[in-house]
Amino acid sequence: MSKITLAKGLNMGLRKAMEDDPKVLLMGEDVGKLGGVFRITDGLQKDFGEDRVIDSPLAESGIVGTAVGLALRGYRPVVEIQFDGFVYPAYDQIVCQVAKMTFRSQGKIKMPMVIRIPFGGGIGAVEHHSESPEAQFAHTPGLKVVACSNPVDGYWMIQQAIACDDPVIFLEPKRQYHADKAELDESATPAPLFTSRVVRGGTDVTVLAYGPTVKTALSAAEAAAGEGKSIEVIDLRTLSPLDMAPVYDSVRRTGRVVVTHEAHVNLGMGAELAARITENCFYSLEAPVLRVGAFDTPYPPSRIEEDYLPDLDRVLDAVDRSLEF
Amino acid sequence: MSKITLAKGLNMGLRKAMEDDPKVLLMGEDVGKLGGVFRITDGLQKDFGEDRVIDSPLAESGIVGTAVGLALRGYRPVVEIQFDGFVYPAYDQIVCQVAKMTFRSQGKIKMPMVIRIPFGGGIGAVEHHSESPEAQFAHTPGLKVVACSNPVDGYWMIQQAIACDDPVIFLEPKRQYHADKAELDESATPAPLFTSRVVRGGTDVTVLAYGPTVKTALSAAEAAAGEGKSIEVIDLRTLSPLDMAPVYDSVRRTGRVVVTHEAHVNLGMGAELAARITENCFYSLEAPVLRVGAFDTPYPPSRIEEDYLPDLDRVLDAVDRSLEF
Amino acid sequence: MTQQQAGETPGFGPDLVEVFGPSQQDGGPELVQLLTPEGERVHHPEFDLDFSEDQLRGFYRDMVLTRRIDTEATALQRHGELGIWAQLLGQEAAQIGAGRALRPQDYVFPTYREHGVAYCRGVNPLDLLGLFRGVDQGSWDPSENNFGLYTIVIGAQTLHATGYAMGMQRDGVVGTGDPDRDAAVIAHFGDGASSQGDVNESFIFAASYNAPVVFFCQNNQWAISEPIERQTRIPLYQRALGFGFPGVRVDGNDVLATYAVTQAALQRAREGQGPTFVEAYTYRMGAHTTTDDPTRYRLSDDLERWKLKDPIARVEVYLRRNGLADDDFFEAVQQEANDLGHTLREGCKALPDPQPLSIFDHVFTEMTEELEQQREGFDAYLASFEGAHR
Amino acid sequence: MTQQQAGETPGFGPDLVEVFGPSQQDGGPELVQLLTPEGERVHHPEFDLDFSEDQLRGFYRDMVLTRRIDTEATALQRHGELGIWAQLLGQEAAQIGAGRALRPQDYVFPTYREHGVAYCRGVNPLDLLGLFRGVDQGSWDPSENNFGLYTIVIGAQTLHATGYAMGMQRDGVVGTGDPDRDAAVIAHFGDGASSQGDVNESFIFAASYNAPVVFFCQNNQWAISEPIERQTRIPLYQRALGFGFPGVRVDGNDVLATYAVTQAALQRAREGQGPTFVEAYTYRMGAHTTTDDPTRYRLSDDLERWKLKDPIARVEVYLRRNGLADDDFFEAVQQEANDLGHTLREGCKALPDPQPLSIFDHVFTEMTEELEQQREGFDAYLASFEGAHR
Ligand SMILES: Cc1ncc(C[n+]2csc(CCOP(=O)(O)OP(=O)(O)O)c2C)c(N)n1
Ligand SMILES: Cc1ncc(C[n+]2csc(CCOP(=O)(O)OP(=O)(O)O)c2C)c(N)n1
Ligand SMILES: [Mg+2]
Ligand SMILES: [Mg+2]
Repeated sequence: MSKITLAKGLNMGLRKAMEDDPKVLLMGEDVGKLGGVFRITDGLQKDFGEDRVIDSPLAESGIVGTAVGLALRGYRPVVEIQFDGFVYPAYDQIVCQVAKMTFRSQGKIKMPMVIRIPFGGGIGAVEHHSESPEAQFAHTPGLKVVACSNPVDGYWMIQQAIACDDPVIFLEPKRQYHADKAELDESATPAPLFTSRVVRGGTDVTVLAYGPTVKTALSAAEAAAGEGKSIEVIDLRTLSPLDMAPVYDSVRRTGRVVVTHEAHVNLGMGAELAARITENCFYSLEAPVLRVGAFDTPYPPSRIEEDYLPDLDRVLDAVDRSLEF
Repeated sequence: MSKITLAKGLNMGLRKAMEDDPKVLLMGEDVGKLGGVFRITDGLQKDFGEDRVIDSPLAESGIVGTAVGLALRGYRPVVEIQFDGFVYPAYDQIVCQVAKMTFRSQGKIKMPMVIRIPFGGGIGAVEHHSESPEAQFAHTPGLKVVACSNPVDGYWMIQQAIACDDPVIFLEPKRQYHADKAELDESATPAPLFTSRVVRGGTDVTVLAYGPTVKTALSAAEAAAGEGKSIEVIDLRTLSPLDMAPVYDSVRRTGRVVVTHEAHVNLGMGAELAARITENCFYSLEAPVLRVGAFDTPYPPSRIEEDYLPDLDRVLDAVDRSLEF
Repeated sequence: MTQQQAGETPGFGPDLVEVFGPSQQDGGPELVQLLTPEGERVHHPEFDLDFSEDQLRGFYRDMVLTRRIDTEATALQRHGELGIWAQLLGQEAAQIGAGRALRPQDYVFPTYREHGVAYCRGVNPLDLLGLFRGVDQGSWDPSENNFGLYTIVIGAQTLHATGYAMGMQRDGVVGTGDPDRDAAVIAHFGDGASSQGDVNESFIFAASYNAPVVFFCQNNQWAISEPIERQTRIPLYQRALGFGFPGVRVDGNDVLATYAVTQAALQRAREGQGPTFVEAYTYRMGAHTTTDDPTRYRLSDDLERWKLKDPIARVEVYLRRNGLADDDFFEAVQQEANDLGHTLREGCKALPDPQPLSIFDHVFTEMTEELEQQREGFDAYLASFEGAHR
Repeated sequence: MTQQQAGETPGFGPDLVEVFGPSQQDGGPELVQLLTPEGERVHHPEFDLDFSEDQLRGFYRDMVLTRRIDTEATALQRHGELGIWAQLLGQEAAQIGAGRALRPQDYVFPTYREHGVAYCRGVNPLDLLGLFRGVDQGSWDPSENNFGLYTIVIGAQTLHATGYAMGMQRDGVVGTGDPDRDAAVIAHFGDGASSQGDVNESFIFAASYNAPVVFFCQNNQWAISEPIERQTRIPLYQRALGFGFPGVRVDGNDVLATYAVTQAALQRAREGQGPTFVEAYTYRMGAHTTTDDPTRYRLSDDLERWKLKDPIARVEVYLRRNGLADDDFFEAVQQEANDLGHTLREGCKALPDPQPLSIFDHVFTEMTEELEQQREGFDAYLASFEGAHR
């Protein structure tokens, strides 16, 4: 067993998927010789060749659109969008083509494509490099949307996403790429892809998180424990479809929920979770579902991004507000 | 006073705005000689010339992107997107440029652009002609999003949107364009643009609607009245920012809310409304906010679109479910 | 004010606008033609071909049947059986010429107007009506005839075509020298579509990877109400020069020339020589769709002029003049067309509406639990009306 | 397998790929040059100009100061004062040549690397650092110097430029014959950007409306790790031919030629003759940004070869050889550069961080009630930590 970063887990997972299935291709800007600006595809072009790890012209719609064609021809393209904020030129192809092909063809066409997006902030970057576009994709029927939060999940989830016959938007918390290491047991059996996971048990308040905020939520739970508050943390992992069973189960026990994500609060995942939880656990709720996310403003200059993004204190503040209801 | 359709109201409103301000320009596909595929710009090129009513090359990103440039030069472009489903090629320009210019420039740049989008279904059209993309825009800070529901609002709201110094996504329920007529009093003083309106008073359940579903909600209220149920209907009119005061006021009286829109339920406006209402009226709610929208599937073939879209019966069903809580 | 000015600018060479305006009535000197509007066989230094009598009669039959599909569907729309129909009237030669140049292993990415190409690929014409009737979104299986689903978002399919062609390269079916193996892709699109970013990006990807794709543009002079001059100020086929691959303008109302040019372009692609742009210079004789009213934006003079270039009439003249077909032949084709019309009419009316619950099918390859629940809820809801008046 | 094959294909003319490969080391025969890398003044039949001594010394000074801004900012990044920096090393001539060709009434749409053009427009170099330090997203007022904000989404600004130029047409400041009135727009972008749909759409709109815009592409041979060959297989300036307006390749390391060509293109635009594409053939001597490591993807040989074409060195040689500047001049410029460096260094460190509550400012022209509430909530939240350890 080895200790790996999220970047390494993804890289190993991609390599494994390419070894297992010759139809798996990687495409994107700088994914080849450079190995991607985050080095997630490091070494793969060298080992699998230019036909399987494809440096593309600088055009996101072109990347996703040609990947659609490759998928129609029987390939399983894994597309890298260099940064979250650059997915939008490909938005039309994603929501009108990738998402709809299977439905349009009444199931005759499969669209096994993975669109990898490094997402979220906290790396001191300039505009467009710190966005959290997940809600827009989760709102789009026909797309599956998942977010990994740790090295081990990175390794397994990317392989599972590639094996999935539906298109998957695969969100990678870029701030975590090289942050923490974890032990990977390559012989383990991973949980199914579209499932959420209780990552810390607790009894007073349920905190829902995914991607970069899982770490924040866990730290918050740790801090709260010191003050005698018991927080249950769920790593959602899948954003569309949502896996609500463990959430409802938790909420029925705690009666209080805080959702935290880096996306804007307005119409973010928290809105949907709040609506579903309230509808399904109406009589269990002691407090309304509270949301902690980015403010409803564009991403600010990076020197104040930590004020903008949800952090441990803001999660704890929401936990306290929830407990006060 | 004359009786006009929504199409006519919009046409008259555009004409008035162009008369009032020579900086107002119209741009889009087929808006000139043809007067738009829905004839909303009928006669305007003839009267205002080709420099002010501009037939564009067939490229939505180009239309919105050049409109940004025109706005930077001091013009007030009003862009027509031919159908909702064709806004996505322009999505990048809208969310990364139009929405962010003012913030990026710390207020030095204004972006007084209106993006008109005929939206919603029910006209028996083929794929991509019946979409409801509002949630994606409302999720984007820096954009304002409004939806008109009737001829009189069409006349006033389009003028107000054009006069607004911020970018406005202006949603027009295409199914209503030529449906009902209403009396227009051009000397009246319209309500401010970013306000919601109670369009029918009631005491038992609040139904929130906008655009095409306002009519549905009113019919539902009428039908429910026959069964002794009193439904209050609010036409939201503005989707971002939301005008929550009349909503909260209503909910505190009724304790029950149903939201209906044609967009997918998952992460639709109903999710945000449910989250806000629950947080702000937690102790007033007798039932969870219920949502009636399109299913979370792509828009189906038009022969079954009426099954797919919310209708009077589904709204009433939700009202009953709400009352049963 | 927004008029372009022609003339020399020092250093930048001649302004090409007036030299090669895009709207010469006859397509200009660069137009490849093998059969004139008058039905006269002419020759071309590069693209000549010998056509067998069978081929020529076949083209005629194909075009007549295609036209019948089109007029029948138009009539069905008028009778309320279709929600809308995208007519191809006038574009039969462009589509049959292109469609017949394909080999089985080639793959087609159509727009929403490629009824003639669909016919050539063996798609059941009845299957084309479902989308326009609103009972499905294209019911044929793309892999059965290597004919993709109709694409409505303008230009999107040109990227799919390029990606598919890249897949062929990876499958080793390009440039092998084996004519039964070597394959290519054809991407159809319109003159209006040439302005979309996606289409231009597809040129870039195809050039960059030298993908075996033929970009087949039917320049029918109009994008709904907008004339070709709004999209380009030089002949459209020259667009390709900016991307480093050849472009050719062919008389799209001449089925022989369209066939010859398309098959040469496809062959070039199959042999591994990369993309080609073919501009089929033609005219949309009808409305954009059955909901359009072209009298609002174009002159009937234009239409009259193009009527003289009818793609079917010229082949008929040629066949008759050269004694390649007799009245029996023409009558037989006519009869076949009538039968086809009848079949379509009856078949269309019999197309069943989809079941409401089918809304939930095929959103994904397997239904998710979420959708299962929505489906169950809707099922129960529908059941609650059973017997009741809804 | 994805290699392009050269040669004749019947009917389609020669395959241009090997004839005009995009990567000739010297830019190929079409390169407009007025000053060789060796500092020799050469002449060009179309684009020659007489430069005054002041102009020549001015170019030198501009380039030296621009380079200093760049090296200083790079150093500031290394010292942790900037989050990132996009270096222009090697592209000084392309930027100064273009920047100096502008008139005050012209308008510039830059990328994120146009520090030299910004300098020419009179933007305070310190203002350029804010974005890279993360304290703002461009703090200059675009309307003050007709210099737009840096645009990071590749190619987006080319459409803004075209729209702005359309606005100039509507304002009647094109083709009036009044040199103080006639105006044009310049849109900067990179070789990589040329593949974006937006850029190609901007060509289409500019051609369609004959808008007064110069598309100024610095082909620095690289888009991060991707060589120009990935984006085009023919010389990039030829892209314009596909859209019906002229394209020129100029030696982007030659400030004289870049100036001459750009000013001719701008003049053409101002006179109402429409768009021009200028490819400034140059080389990114440094990394893509300070976070990039070019040794992973390119050979140092290349770099060495381009060092011999340094844009500043050749002007210095020319000035010295022709006695147009003496040691005093060069020392004075050096001193000025040092002072500028010092000012930048000190100024950068003194740039204040934005206030957290400024997050809510300028989302809209007036703060909405919604944002007002979020702001108040955040204000109260921040206040709750006052005195406390956060
Ligand atoms: C992205 C997009 N924008 C707008 C439309 C609406 N629309 C449908 S067909 C059409 C004109 C297309 O013209 P052209 O490409 O010349 O093809 P033709 O219809 O003439 O065959 C337009 C604007 C669309 N389908 N997709
Ligand atoms: C739409 C978009 N995609 C990706 C990026 C990331 N990115 C930033 S610069 C760059 C390369 C640009 O190359 P080029 O256009 O040649 O300009 P240069 O950096 O060489 O000046 C890329 C891929 C981006 N900024 N925008
Ligand atoms: Mg057309
Ligand atoms: Mg470059």
